[in-house]
Amino acid sequence: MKIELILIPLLPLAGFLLNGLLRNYLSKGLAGIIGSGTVLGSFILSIAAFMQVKAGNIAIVEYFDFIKTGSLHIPFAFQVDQLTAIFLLIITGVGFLIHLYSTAYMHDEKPHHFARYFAYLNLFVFSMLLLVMGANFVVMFIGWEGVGLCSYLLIGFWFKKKEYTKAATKAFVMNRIGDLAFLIALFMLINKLGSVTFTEIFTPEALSKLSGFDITMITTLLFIGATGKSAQIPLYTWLPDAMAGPTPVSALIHAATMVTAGIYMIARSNLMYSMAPGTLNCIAIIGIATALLAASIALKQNDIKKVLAYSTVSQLGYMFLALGTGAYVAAVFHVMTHAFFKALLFLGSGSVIHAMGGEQDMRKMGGLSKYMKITHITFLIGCLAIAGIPGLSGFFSKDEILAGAFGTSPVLYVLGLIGALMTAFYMFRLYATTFCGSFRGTAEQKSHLHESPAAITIPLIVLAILSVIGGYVGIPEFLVHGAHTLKDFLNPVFAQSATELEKLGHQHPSHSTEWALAGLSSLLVLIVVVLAWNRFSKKPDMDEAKGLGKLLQNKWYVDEIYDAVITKPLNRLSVFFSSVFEKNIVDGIVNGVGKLVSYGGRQLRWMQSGQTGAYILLMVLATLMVFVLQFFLRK
Amino acid sequence: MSITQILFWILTVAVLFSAIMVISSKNPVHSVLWLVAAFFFISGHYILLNAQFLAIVNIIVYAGAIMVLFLFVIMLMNLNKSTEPLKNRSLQIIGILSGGCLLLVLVAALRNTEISENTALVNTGDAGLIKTLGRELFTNFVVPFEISSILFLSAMVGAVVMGKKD
Amino acid sequence: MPINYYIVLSLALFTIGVVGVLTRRNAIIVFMCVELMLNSVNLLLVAFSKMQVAKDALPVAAVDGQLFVFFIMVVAAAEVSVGLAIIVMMYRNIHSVDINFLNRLKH
Amino acid sequence: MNALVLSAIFGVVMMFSGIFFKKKAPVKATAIVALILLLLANSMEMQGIRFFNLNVSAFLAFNDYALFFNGIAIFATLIFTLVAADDMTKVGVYFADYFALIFFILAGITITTSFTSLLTLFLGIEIISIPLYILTGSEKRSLKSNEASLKYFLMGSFSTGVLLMGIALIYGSQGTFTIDKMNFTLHPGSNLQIAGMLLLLFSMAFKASVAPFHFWTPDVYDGAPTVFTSFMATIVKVAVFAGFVRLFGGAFEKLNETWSLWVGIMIAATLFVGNITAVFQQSVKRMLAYSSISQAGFMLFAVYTMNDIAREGLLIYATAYCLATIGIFAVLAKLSDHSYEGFNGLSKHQPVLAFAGTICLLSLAGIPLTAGFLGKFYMLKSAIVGGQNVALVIFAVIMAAISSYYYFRVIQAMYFKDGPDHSVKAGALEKYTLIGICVLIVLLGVFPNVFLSWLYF
Amino acid sequence: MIALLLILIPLLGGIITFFIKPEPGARTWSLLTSIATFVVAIIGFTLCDTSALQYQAPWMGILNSSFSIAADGMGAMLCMLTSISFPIIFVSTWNTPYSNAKNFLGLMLLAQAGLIGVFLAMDALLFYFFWELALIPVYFICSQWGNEKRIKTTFKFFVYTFFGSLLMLVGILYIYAKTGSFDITAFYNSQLSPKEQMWAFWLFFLAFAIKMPVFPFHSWQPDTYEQSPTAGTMVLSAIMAKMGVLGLLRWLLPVLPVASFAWGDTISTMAIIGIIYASIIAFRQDDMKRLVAYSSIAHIGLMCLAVFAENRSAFQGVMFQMFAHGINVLGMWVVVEIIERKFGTRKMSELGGIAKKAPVLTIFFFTIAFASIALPLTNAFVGEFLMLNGVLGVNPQISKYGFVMAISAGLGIIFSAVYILRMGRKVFLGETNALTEKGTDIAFHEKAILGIIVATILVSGVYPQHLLHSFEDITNFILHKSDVLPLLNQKH
Repeated sequence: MKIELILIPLLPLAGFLLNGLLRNYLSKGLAGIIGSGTVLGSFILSIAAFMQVKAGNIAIVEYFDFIKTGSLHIPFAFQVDQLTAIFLLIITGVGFLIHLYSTAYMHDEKPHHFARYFAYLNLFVFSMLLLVMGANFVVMFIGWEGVGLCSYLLIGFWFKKKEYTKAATKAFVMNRIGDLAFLIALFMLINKLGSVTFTEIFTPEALSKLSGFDITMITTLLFIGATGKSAQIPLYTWLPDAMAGPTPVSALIHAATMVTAGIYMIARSNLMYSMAPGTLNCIAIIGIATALLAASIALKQNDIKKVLAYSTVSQLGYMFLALGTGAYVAAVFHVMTHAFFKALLFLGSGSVIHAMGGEQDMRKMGGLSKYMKITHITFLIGCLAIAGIPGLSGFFSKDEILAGAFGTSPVLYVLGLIGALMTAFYMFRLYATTFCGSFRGTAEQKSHLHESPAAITIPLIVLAILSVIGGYVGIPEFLVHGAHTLKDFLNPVFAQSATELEKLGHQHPSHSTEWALAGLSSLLVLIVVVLAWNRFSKKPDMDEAKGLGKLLQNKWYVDEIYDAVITKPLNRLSVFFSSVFEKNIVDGIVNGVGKLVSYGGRQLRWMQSGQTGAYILLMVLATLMVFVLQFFLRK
Repeated sequence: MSITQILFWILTVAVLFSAIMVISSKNPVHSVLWLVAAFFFISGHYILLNAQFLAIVNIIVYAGAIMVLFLFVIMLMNLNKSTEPLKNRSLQIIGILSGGCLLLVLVAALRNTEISENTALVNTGDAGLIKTLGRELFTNFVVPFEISSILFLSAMVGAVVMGKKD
Repeated sequence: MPINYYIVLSLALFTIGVVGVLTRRNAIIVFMCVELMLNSVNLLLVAFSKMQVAKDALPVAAVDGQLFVFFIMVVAAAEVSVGLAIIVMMYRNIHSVDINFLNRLKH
Repeated sequence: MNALVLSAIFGVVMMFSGIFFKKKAPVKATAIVALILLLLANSMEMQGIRFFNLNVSAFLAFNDYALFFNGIAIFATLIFTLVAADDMTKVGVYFADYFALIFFILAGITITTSFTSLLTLFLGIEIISIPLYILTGSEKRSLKSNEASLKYFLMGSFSTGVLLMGIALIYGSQGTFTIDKMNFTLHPGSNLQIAGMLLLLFSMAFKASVAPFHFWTPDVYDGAPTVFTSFMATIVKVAVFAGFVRLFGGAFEKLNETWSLWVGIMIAATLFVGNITAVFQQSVKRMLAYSSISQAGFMLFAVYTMNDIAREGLLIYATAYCLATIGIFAVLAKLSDHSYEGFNGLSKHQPVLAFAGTICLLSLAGIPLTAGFLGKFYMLKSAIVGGQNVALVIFAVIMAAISSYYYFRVIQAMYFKDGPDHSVKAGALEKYTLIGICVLIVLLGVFPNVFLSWLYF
Repeated sequence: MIALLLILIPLLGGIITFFIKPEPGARTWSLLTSIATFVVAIIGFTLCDTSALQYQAPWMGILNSSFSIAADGMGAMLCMLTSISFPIIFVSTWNTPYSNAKNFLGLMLLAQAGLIGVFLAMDALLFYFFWELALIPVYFICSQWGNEKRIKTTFKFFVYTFFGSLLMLVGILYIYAKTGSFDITAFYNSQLSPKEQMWAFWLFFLAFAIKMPVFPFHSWQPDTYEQSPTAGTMVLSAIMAKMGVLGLLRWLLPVLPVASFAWGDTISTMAIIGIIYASIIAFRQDDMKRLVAYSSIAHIGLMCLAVFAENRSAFQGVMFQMFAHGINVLGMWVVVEIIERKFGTRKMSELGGIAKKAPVLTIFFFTIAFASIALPLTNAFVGEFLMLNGVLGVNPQISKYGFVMAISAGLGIIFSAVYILRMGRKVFLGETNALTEKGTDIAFHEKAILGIIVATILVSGVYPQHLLHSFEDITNFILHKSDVLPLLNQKH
């Protein structure tokens, strides 16, 4: 067991080292094989591990002492339970597909860049695996920062383009902000509980040691960390820019896996959150707000990847909504389904972009359905899934989230529903403008429009299938009794927090209401889908947006605001410090002392006038003074 | 008021007057002469204190030798006319003032000291007689006496080094 | 005679010498004023020595004082010889004995 | 006693050597031999071998401390002769006479360090001063030299007057000139002795160039021929301090609380004036004059804190200071241009001189593992252990930090800047002596025991 | 005996170097000497027992001082750092031309001797001696082989630090006056009254603060780093800065615990201001050396902050970070040195796109860069983790502001990411320009040393436990000595 588990991350690491060190000697094929092969390997191992967990034996293995000073003991240990197992499958499985996809997608790169790409990708898988397998917060944090590093490297993969590297830096720094909060939370845990090991802290006894304030503080800080990683308000702006990276990267990191790290982390510490109702509400509000904001922006984007990026943000918002309403299972569920269909959509868009020769503006596309059948079909499935059409995976997970929201407060439900409708709308706006109508690109582009090679289409197909059937692991209670296998599977992880949530009075809506809600939402979604389809398949909105539209197109000017409020002032401050304060105050005082001394030297010269008479006079005066002081003033 | 007291007062006034004349007279030659006078009066005080030996030495060495030396030099440089332009007034004033203050302070400080009621024995006592001093000088004080020979040697060498044209 | 008279007298002489040093510019005069100071000291010493006699302390004490005066005169003579030599040399070079011209060296 | 008599005799010998030898080399040789003999004689006396068994205890007492100081003075003079004799020839024609005067000064030093009566103190100081007036003015053509000489003479004789007045007042209150016989008692109306003591303090301060009686120092040191400046600044000054300590540690011990305040103020003033003014100087020679003032400030600590550490420390400080200053002045004398620029690029043209100069300057700045550090260390230690106020000590180290500024300017000029070769060729003997000085400085800094163990023979 | 060797080898080797005329010979000799030191250090700290690591000889007995040196956990680590740094420095500057290199190399070795002495000295006076002995050669190196404004700048640095160390001398003497011995144990047992401690503290602290340097005593540092030859800069920042930290840990906290406690918050405030201030300045620096200099100020500030948190985690973190920061900043300088030699400039605005031309260099740089911004699995992470943890967990009796301090110090972590990545972006990424067009990748020996550095970074980052464990004893000792809580509790 010990060996298999360590192998799961080690294989990608080995892939990273091989590809990284030998990048100048490997052929593309070999690099691709190493890259995907290692991930495939760990996928198989993950299945094995999953089976083990399913059989009910949860593995906690300790490898070596990472840090051990005094009472503080942080081992380098793995913990594989149900939650981890799920994520393992998602990461390695989807990861493998995307590796496979990349072999074709990145084929135009130079060999050593090709190898470098796979090295990064493998490193990412490695860190992501550390993140989910870590048995304590520190190991998790190692992965947490590791994935941040990899996203930095991959966003800036084409490092010759300045703006790409800028985007990469932005992503890293924004993550850093979250990471600091994460760290602080860790320190609080260490200093209050003396441990960061999950099994030691996530027990009612241990947590009861924390005061209400502490627990709220810790959970909030952790959540801030999550907002950084999972692109929530206020730290979401890096994710759309992250689309600078290669499309498969967007699919893997910025849709399927890394961005869900926040959800994983909160789900992992569900008990603690269940004890902090304040934080839960805050999470719910942030989540729904992000969902709506991102969705609204997505409505007016024309870059195909941007749309998907904002949709990702909003979907993540849904997941946080779920967490906030205590529906952890729903959140994990949605992570899974979302991984399927969002990866599918990204890869599909990648295939499109591939065909269009790098063109990403969908206004220049259109009518592609004729040219690329498989891509078209799979993409459509993806859209239907994300829109939440009944029967596809998206429906189940989203419906569960909405139900949970309703259970907390109807307002959340309504807002969530609006978000869902917007999702449906922009997705089909995207679909229609891309695939329907007539081709609007240049003739030269038109000339080599073609269906992508198998290495691209196969993953699409697989993912399409998954996004269709993926939902059936979690058929809601009110449809079929006891068919929510996922819930049952995850039960051990969330059992304790369930009892905590009872205290908070999270009640689950009755089946009848759920019927109603599900019916209502499905109906509205269908209407919206049809609307959007008709609206955009004829003529896409080519005209320049104005008013609210313009506001949306410019993403509510959030980037500009951040720039004006944070970046610019800091830079100005920096200039001020280095050119004014440092020179004139800090260093100025030091030099001032020096100047003073030499000035004093210059001033003392008058005594040394060269006049004998003056010298003697001064001596006499000194004598006089001493005598006066000695005899008349000194007692 | 005994004769010695009268003599004392006369001598004192004379000394002070000639001393002041030394520093105030424009013509260097005059100040030399006034200084000689001052030395004579001081010798008078010595005699009053019954220190004949010192009185004689003072007249011979100081008034005789040294002052004549001064006179020679001044003549040699024919500074006999008052060549000295006035030092600027302010410095002079300051000099005089500070000197006065010094005097004031010292006198005020030393007016009533542990010895203030003591007296100096006048016109008696054999301490100052050549006999006594001579014996002392060549018995107990022979060491400093010899040492002063080194002083003279060096002064001599110095005078040669300085004075000789090369 | 009360010793204070002598103290005051010689202090007065001393101060006159100091004032002379301070106010005159002619090197020779300045030097003469120094001599005046020395003489005031001599006078004081002699007076003190006689005071010792009056206190009929050990008689050698009185002799000490007067011999000291003798040595002062010795030294004074030596100093004069050297000093005048220096002044003459100075005069040879700048044809002046005005100490205000001694200001090449300053600051 | 040995040293005193011999040095007087050798003085006479040197006088005549000028007549016998027309060449300079034999004169120099004679001087060196004489100095070595002198050193031997002195160390013999340290071992208790006295050539002359006279009872001079009324005026002179050659105790170990005094003898040790004589030893230092003579040794320093020997070194001085080795490095600077050739430069003396440049000063004037009376080569032999200069040596004669130097020997007379040595005699004066032996007196000043071992006086027991104010009379001998007075004579000693005069025997030191009068030849110095002459040496200062020995460069007869140079107006600067004349001026310096005359200034020195006028002010010196003035301070002699002050000294004598002080002695007179002391005599008035004590009825004796012998230090052992004096017993001071502080009671109201004891102003006579205090006034005398203060006047003595001032005149000693003058001789030791302690502020505010230091004014003659820069001008005189600057005007005098460089060789003699180095002699004045080192050996003479050290001897004066020996007398200073002897006087105030011995006779005026009882008046301690009266004068310690004034001495403390004087230390502060001296350090301040010396360092601050030195910073501004453009001529290295003049800078060294001011630096010697500031060094005097440090040596004055020995007077301020009259404890054994201080006495011991003064010996070390004196040795270190003499060695370093003689060394740097020897380097300076080799240069035609005495400004900082004169030193530019010396390390290229004259590596030995540059290196020696650097070591000396480091020692003067009090960098550890040089003798200079040890000296400063002892002075500060004595002040702190003696429980005197730490503020003064802190002030002193701040000033020491400032002093590093002007010392290192010279090092910078020598090593980090380029310039034409101003220097004249230095003889082999001089170079070796300079190296020897450096070795001594470092040895003294690294293994002080070797040196200090002599103290407790 | 080993301890003595560690000082003697570079000392004698350095002195010999002055007399080796041919340049290659001098270079080889100095390299061999430093390697020999390194080997001895390795042997000493792995094989030998503690008795071999200490040496005592009568020296200056007359001053009640003795030549006593010993290597505790902290000293050993710093000696390792020093002895590994110098070979790296020599190799990395192998092709850098120096006018009469023998003096340069000799001075470097002397500096090494001094530094090791400082780390090992167990006698206050000896400590002071080595403190200066380390300073002087570096001063000469910097102001003889530096850039055009070197003389003025390094001179300021010298006077500044000299001033500090003289104050320290006064402090040492003051305590000596109480104890009558310079031995460190005597110092530890010197029971100064709180009142005395309050001001004696500053005599020591100023010396250390100037050396480290801590805001606002840092103004000499960027200029000096900029003007010095890179070899000098390496010594200054990689090793010399640690002298100050070591001073705090070994000579200040245990000796003056009460004052250290009382002034704790003041110092912490200064440190935090320093961290943020330096980081913000680093944002807009164009000269790589200046940027690294300011980043170094920020890092040191964090160490200083942690020292005054006075708990185990913080101490362990500080000691670990001393090593980590030494290695990382050394790597940074090596890269800067290579770039400057290749392209003749350190201005980021003039560089760019080096990644295309020198991928290997780029990889090394980014590894080091991420290490210096404390990415997990690099050495700095462990250090900063422990330090910040300690700061946040500071005993409320020692300081009430642990939480605030941790957060504001943590900003440094974010900022460091900003400016270090900015540097990486401007220098290595982007399109090549006319200047960098003709760039080539690094030579083998450069690969080798950078490889060593990176290896050290990763190994100590993945498995820090070994190093941390070696600090246990000294940490406990310092904790025990600097513990003032009993005093406080009995007072209330």
